[in-house]
Amino acid sequence: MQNVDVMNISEEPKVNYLTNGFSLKSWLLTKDHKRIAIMYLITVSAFFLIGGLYAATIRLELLTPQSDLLESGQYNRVFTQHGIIMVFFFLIPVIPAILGNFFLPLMIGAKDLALPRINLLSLYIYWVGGILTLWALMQGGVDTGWTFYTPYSTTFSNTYVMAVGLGVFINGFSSILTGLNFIVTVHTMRAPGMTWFRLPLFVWANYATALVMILGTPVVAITILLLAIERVGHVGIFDPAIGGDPILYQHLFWFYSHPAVYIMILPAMGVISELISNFSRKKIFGYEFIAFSSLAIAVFGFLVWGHHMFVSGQSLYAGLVFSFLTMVVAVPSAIKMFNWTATLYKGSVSYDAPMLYALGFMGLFLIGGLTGLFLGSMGLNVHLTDTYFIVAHFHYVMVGGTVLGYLGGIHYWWPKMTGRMYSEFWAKISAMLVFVGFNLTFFPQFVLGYLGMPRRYASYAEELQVLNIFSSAGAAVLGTGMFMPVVYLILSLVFGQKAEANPWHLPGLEWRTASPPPTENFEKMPVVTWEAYEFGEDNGLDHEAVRGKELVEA
Amino acid sequence: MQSNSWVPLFPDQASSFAWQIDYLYFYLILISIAFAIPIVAAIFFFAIKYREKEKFATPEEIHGSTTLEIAWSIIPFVLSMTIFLGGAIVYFNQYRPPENSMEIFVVGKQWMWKFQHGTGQREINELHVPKGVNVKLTMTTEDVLHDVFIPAFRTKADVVPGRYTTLWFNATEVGKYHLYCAEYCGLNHSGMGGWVYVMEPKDFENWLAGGGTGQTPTEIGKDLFMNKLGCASCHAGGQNQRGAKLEGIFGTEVKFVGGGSAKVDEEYIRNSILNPSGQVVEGFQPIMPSFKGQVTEEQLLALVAYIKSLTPNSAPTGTTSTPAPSTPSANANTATKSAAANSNK
Amino acid sequence: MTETHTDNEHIGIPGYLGVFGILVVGTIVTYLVALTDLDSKLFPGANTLVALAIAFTKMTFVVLFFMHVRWQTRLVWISAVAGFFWMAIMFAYTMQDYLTRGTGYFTP
Amino acid sequence: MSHEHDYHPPGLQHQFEDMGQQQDSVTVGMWAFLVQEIMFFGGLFTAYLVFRSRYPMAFAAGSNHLDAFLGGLNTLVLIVSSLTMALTVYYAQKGKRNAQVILIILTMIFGTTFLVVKYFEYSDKYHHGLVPFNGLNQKIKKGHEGGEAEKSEKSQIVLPFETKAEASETKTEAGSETKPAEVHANPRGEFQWHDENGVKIVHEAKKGGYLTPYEQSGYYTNGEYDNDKFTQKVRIFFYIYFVMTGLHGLHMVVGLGIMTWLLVMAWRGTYSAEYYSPVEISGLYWHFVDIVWIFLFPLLYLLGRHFLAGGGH
Ligand code: HEA
Ligand code: HEA
Ligand code: HEC
Ligand code: CUA
Ligand SMILES: [Cu+2]
Repeated sequence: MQNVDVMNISEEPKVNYLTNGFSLKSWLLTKDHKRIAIMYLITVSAFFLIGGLYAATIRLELLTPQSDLLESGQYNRVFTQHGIIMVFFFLIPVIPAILGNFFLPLMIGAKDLALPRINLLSLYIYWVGGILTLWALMQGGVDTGWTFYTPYSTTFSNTYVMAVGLGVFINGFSSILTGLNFIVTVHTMRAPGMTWFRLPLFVWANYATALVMILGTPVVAITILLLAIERVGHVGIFDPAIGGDPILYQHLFWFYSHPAVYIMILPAMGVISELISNFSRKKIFGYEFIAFSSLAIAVFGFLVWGHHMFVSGQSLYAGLVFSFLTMVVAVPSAIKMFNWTATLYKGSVSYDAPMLYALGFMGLFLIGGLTGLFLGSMGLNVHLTDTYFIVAHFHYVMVGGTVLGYLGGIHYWWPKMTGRMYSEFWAKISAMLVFVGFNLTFFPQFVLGYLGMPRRYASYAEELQVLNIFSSAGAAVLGTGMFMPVVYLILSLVFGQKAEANPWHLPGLEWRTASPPPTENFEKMPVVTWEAYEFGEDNGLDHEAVRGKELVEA
Repeated sequence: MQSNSWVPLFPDQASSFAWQIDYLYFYLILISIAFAIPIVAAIFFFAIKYREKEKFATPEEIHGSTTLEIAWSIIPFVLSMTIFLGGAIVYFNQYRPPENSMEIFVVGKQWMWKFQHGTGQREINELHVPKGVNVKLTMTTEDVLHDVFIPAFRTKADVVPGRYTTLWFNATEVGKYHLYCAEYCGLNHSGMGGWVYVMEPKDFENWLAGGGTGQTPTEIGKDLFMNKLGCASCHAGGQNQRGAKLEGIFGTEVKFVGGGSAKVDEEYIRNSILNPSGQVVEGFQPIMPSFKGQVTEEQLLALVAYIKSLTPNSAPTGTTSTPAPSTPSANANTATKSAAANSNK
Repeated sequence: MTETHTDNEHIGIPGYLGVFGILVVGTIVTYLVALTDLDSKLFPGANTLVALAIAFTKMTFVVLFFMHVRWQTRLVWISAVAGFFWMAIMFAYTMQDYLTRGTGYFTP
Repeated sequence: MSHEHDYHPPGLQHQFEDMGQQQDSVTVGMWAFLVQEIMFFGGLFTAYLVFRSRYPMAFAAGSNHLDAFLGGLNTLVLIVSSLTMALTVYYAQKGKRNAQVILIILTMIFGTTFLVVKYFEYSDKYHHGLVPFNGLNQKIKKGHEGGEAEKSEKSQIVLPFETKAEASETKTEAGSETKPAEVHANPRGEFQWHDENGVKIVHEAKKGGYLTPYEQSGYYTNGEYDNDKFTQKVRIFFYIYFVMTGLHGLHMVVGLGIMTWLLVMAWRGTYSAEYYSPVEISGLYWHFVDIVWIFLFPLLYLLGRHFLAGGGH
């Protein structure tokens, strides 16, 4: 159906959320979820670049088997800080706090998140935690690994464990508050007619994520608190020399940190559901199954943490239970994969950059997830744990999965967020580079892992050098690919073409307001009469109603 | 043996159960391919066949299919159960050290591995083992977590301060293999490792003879038991025996005053020496003094070895060249008694 | 959801006082029961069990009446239960390790 | 916006359509927050569970050193404050300003009482060297007046309320065993543990066959109760005690802050039958903190009390 012309908003609203006040104060004290999202975008990206620099350092060091670029002490800090920054300050907030914050209210037709002040608070908490951590890193950093295993972290490490721990602790509350806000918003702020089963899947995914955030994050907060007190007071609850138990720490840590990997992947899965459906211009296959599989992942994700502890001295019986449940939790992910694939069937698939990222996600997450099964299988885990196989597994799911999902999402929504189109050409190049570079970096690591190269090694056996060189070379390509968006997206703000309200011609509510949206999102309270991803006439897509103004009054 | 003239793509296979792990690995690769190829193929096929032919077209709607959903939930589930079962079986085989294994004691410390053979040979960061013999490592650490990892044997286990963990293997190929510490332990984690040398049993014997300076642990233990620590004053046997009879005790089940029982394993003997009154054996008074602080870790291991070597009816003599006591050895990890359960609150 | 606060009365002052009474009695009973040795009279752990049972009862009253959950939407009910459910998960799955671990410890 | 010029109820925030939606949002938000709190304390309870199930006797001994009377008193104090809080909400719904103000003040008074009692408990632990962190106990040099101070403090210990009779027995017993010279020097403020009841409890338990061999190995050396080992375990108890009650106390302080704010708002007569959700959700928080204490009390203060009461084996 041709509806190009009618879908343009003829005159732009005079004030959008970006032009509504220019003073520093109007940003720092804003309650507008969109401005908060933009501030998150800037900070989280900065953290990503820092984490990426650490990654580059790791790969440089690993070019040679000896620890020549860095001493092992420095190397230990580098990978620890890489892990901590990437996980706590980049990957966990990235999609919920940027894309979720910006689009969740838009997608459900709300004026804002339910608790805007709490939203701002969560940003500030994130900043405080981040600054504290950065400060600690400048003072000398930490070398415990991002997992802070005891008793090394409590008794033996003489680095800034306390400060970084505190940073992570504080940052945890930012994540909790974001989750809390999402839950409330989804429950109470849906526009008339926006029933649960009309919610876009991105909203479902964020909702499931929010559940995990609320139920899991407090546990890591208390764990880190215990660790800190233990470090100062040396009471011994994690120290076997005086009656404690280091494994208890691991239980508490992974109780959060396994669900946390679903905090990282679920929102990306939400983005992918959006992209796949919208860029094949077809209703998603098995909507309910995707929605419920998100919830299933959120719930079952809490029952498998022991799979990180198969060789740690956990009991055999516990190992069996955790291994079994690990297999169970893989099934909902499988359901999603199949449904996405089926959505392409008989669609009208376009190859815009966001879709390229989405397709890349499917391939890479597939590999990452399947190798997760290798690790969940106890017999294999014994050989593979703490080797580069693990490193490869989690980069496949975290970078190949979440980061690609995020990149897809940010391209997809960029016109809406900024009112500008990015350069499609460069975006495609970057997507390709990332995909190729990524595989070059991390595929050899599976082989390295099975060969027995332990992780967190500053120096390694000489015969493994060739594969490591491949990996480092790939990292260069990957780094270039990931850095390019930073450049061309920023450039697009100045040189980019002005974006229409609905550049992709999609039915979602967020596309039915101006780009960039006005402060209160919609000029009139929208009323939803169509299912999610319903292309076609029923949803009013090819009528005037596409414009925010024409939305029916509540 | 690995050389650095070529790029290895697959690790050496040098233990009796390595093939199991490798087969499991191949099975998983197979499953992965079986899923990945069709999915990727379908993605490519659909993406190309149904590529956009008209800007912003509205293709026909397809809602979904419950049959399909059920199919693609059940099939992966069933397959994943085979993965689970396979993994569990392989894990079981690795978990329980077979009886009459040759025992080697391992102490990890930042950043080195200390090994002691049954014959008293000590090694640091190098481990010599005979081919074709079941070897059991009884391990602990002096400081933080470490992890013994021998890729060629496909086995690995954390060592935890405050307790013994075990690991076993049966080397099948003569050669020199990597030994790593696989649990992050601080500054020199990547330097904490060395080599495992697998030798023909003959050569191993020679090696032991050549380098074997000191006494065997059993001998050291005997010396301690008889003379240095005076255990014999109570445990010597005969009529004046005030202490429990230790001959042949290893591997049996003992009952305690006030109920409860335990299987006698390394752990138990160790506790009995450090902490005798913790578990008083039925029929005795809690008179045995604690030797906590008087014996070192190594002396303890020697005492344990000695007590293990005592067989019923054999006068406490001691040394045999093969230090493999034929008593069933209980795995310290899996001893059945629950430590924490019943209590009085 | 909006109809939840049409009925402002809830249980009224006598109701609140009644709940209060129950709580006070519960506290005193907990206290007294702790002094009798149920462990040897009934079974080990009985004391703790009773104490916890009373605590649960008290909590239920506070949650239902003081916190008005009795009159709240299903969502609130669910979240009240979910917190405890998840805590139970944490307990159960941690203890399943500890209780099956065996005696592989020594105290140095 | 449609209702810009309409009647705009006080306290309605811009993102909401009406008071109902706002009320629902804050209620759901508060409950989600409470779930978060449950998990926060849940981590501590897990640690508690793990260690208590492994060292029940040390926990009982440590617990016997808490003042169950004060603990019980505090429970009652909190329950009363919960009642006043519930009534505050009740009157807020009725829009009765004076009743609200009085009840909020009462709630605050009881909350403060709780903290004051807690302060006395903590300082008691401080004087007895029972704070598990080195340097945080009273520092006494041998033979100094400090010693005197400690002694006089010691004679003032409020013994557990329930067992006045038996306790005094225990006390004389203990007193006769404690030689006058035994003033414990503690120059570095270390954790101290001199409790004969610990011995008693463990011996009782051992006689009763309650100790698993493993657990005994945690306490015994040489057939004798080993104070060092036992102390380590008791120390873990006190660690958990301090972290749990400390965090609970922190929640009380935050609660008092909220109450102060509520008081100001109520004073200004902000709340009415239409708009009282701040009172309600603050109440939820207050009750939650109360509930945590309802569990902490039996779990921390009442372990193995009957050993003290002489009802043991
Ligand atoms: C985004 C993050 C993320 C995600 C989504 C996952 C997903 C999964 N992970 Fe991963 N994992 C990590 C991040 C993540 N992981 C990290 C960071 C670590 C290391 C931490 C550290 O130690 O530093 C780790 C470590 C880790 C371990 C511990 C290894 C060890 O230390 O010994 C294990 C073990 O079971 C595991 C398993 C799994 C499984 C089974 C999944 C599953 O959810 C995957 C499910 C997906 C699929 C299965 C693919 C799609 C399905 C099909 C195509 C159908 C076919 C399927 C079947 C036949 C079932 N992971
Ligand atoms: C979100 C999570 C995340 C992300 C995105 C990444 C991204 C990358 N990671 Fe990381 N990684 C972890 C999470 C992540 N990692 C974790 C949790 C660990 C475990 C830590 C531990 O063991 O404790 C780990 C560990 C880890 C190791 C193992 C270290 C060891 O065990 O010894 C390696 C080694 O290759 C590695 C490499 C990389 C690479 C090459 C990338 C690349 O994808 C990065 C690509 C991005 C960039 C390169 C940045 C882009 C831009 C620039 C660099 C431009 C520079 C700018 C200027 C010069 C102005 N990572
Ligand atoms: C003063 C006498 C005495 C001395 C000296 C002594 N023991 Fe004992 N030992 C006992 C008694 C009595 C028992 C049984 C009661 C008990 O379990 O505590 C016992 C029990 C044991 C047990 C447990 C046996 C069982 O049946 O469970 C071991 C092992 C042991 N002793 C080893 C040693 C060693 C090794 C030494 C020297 C380092 C030693 N003992 C010195 C008196 C002694
Ligand atoms: Cu030892 Cu790593
Ligand atoms: Cu996991």
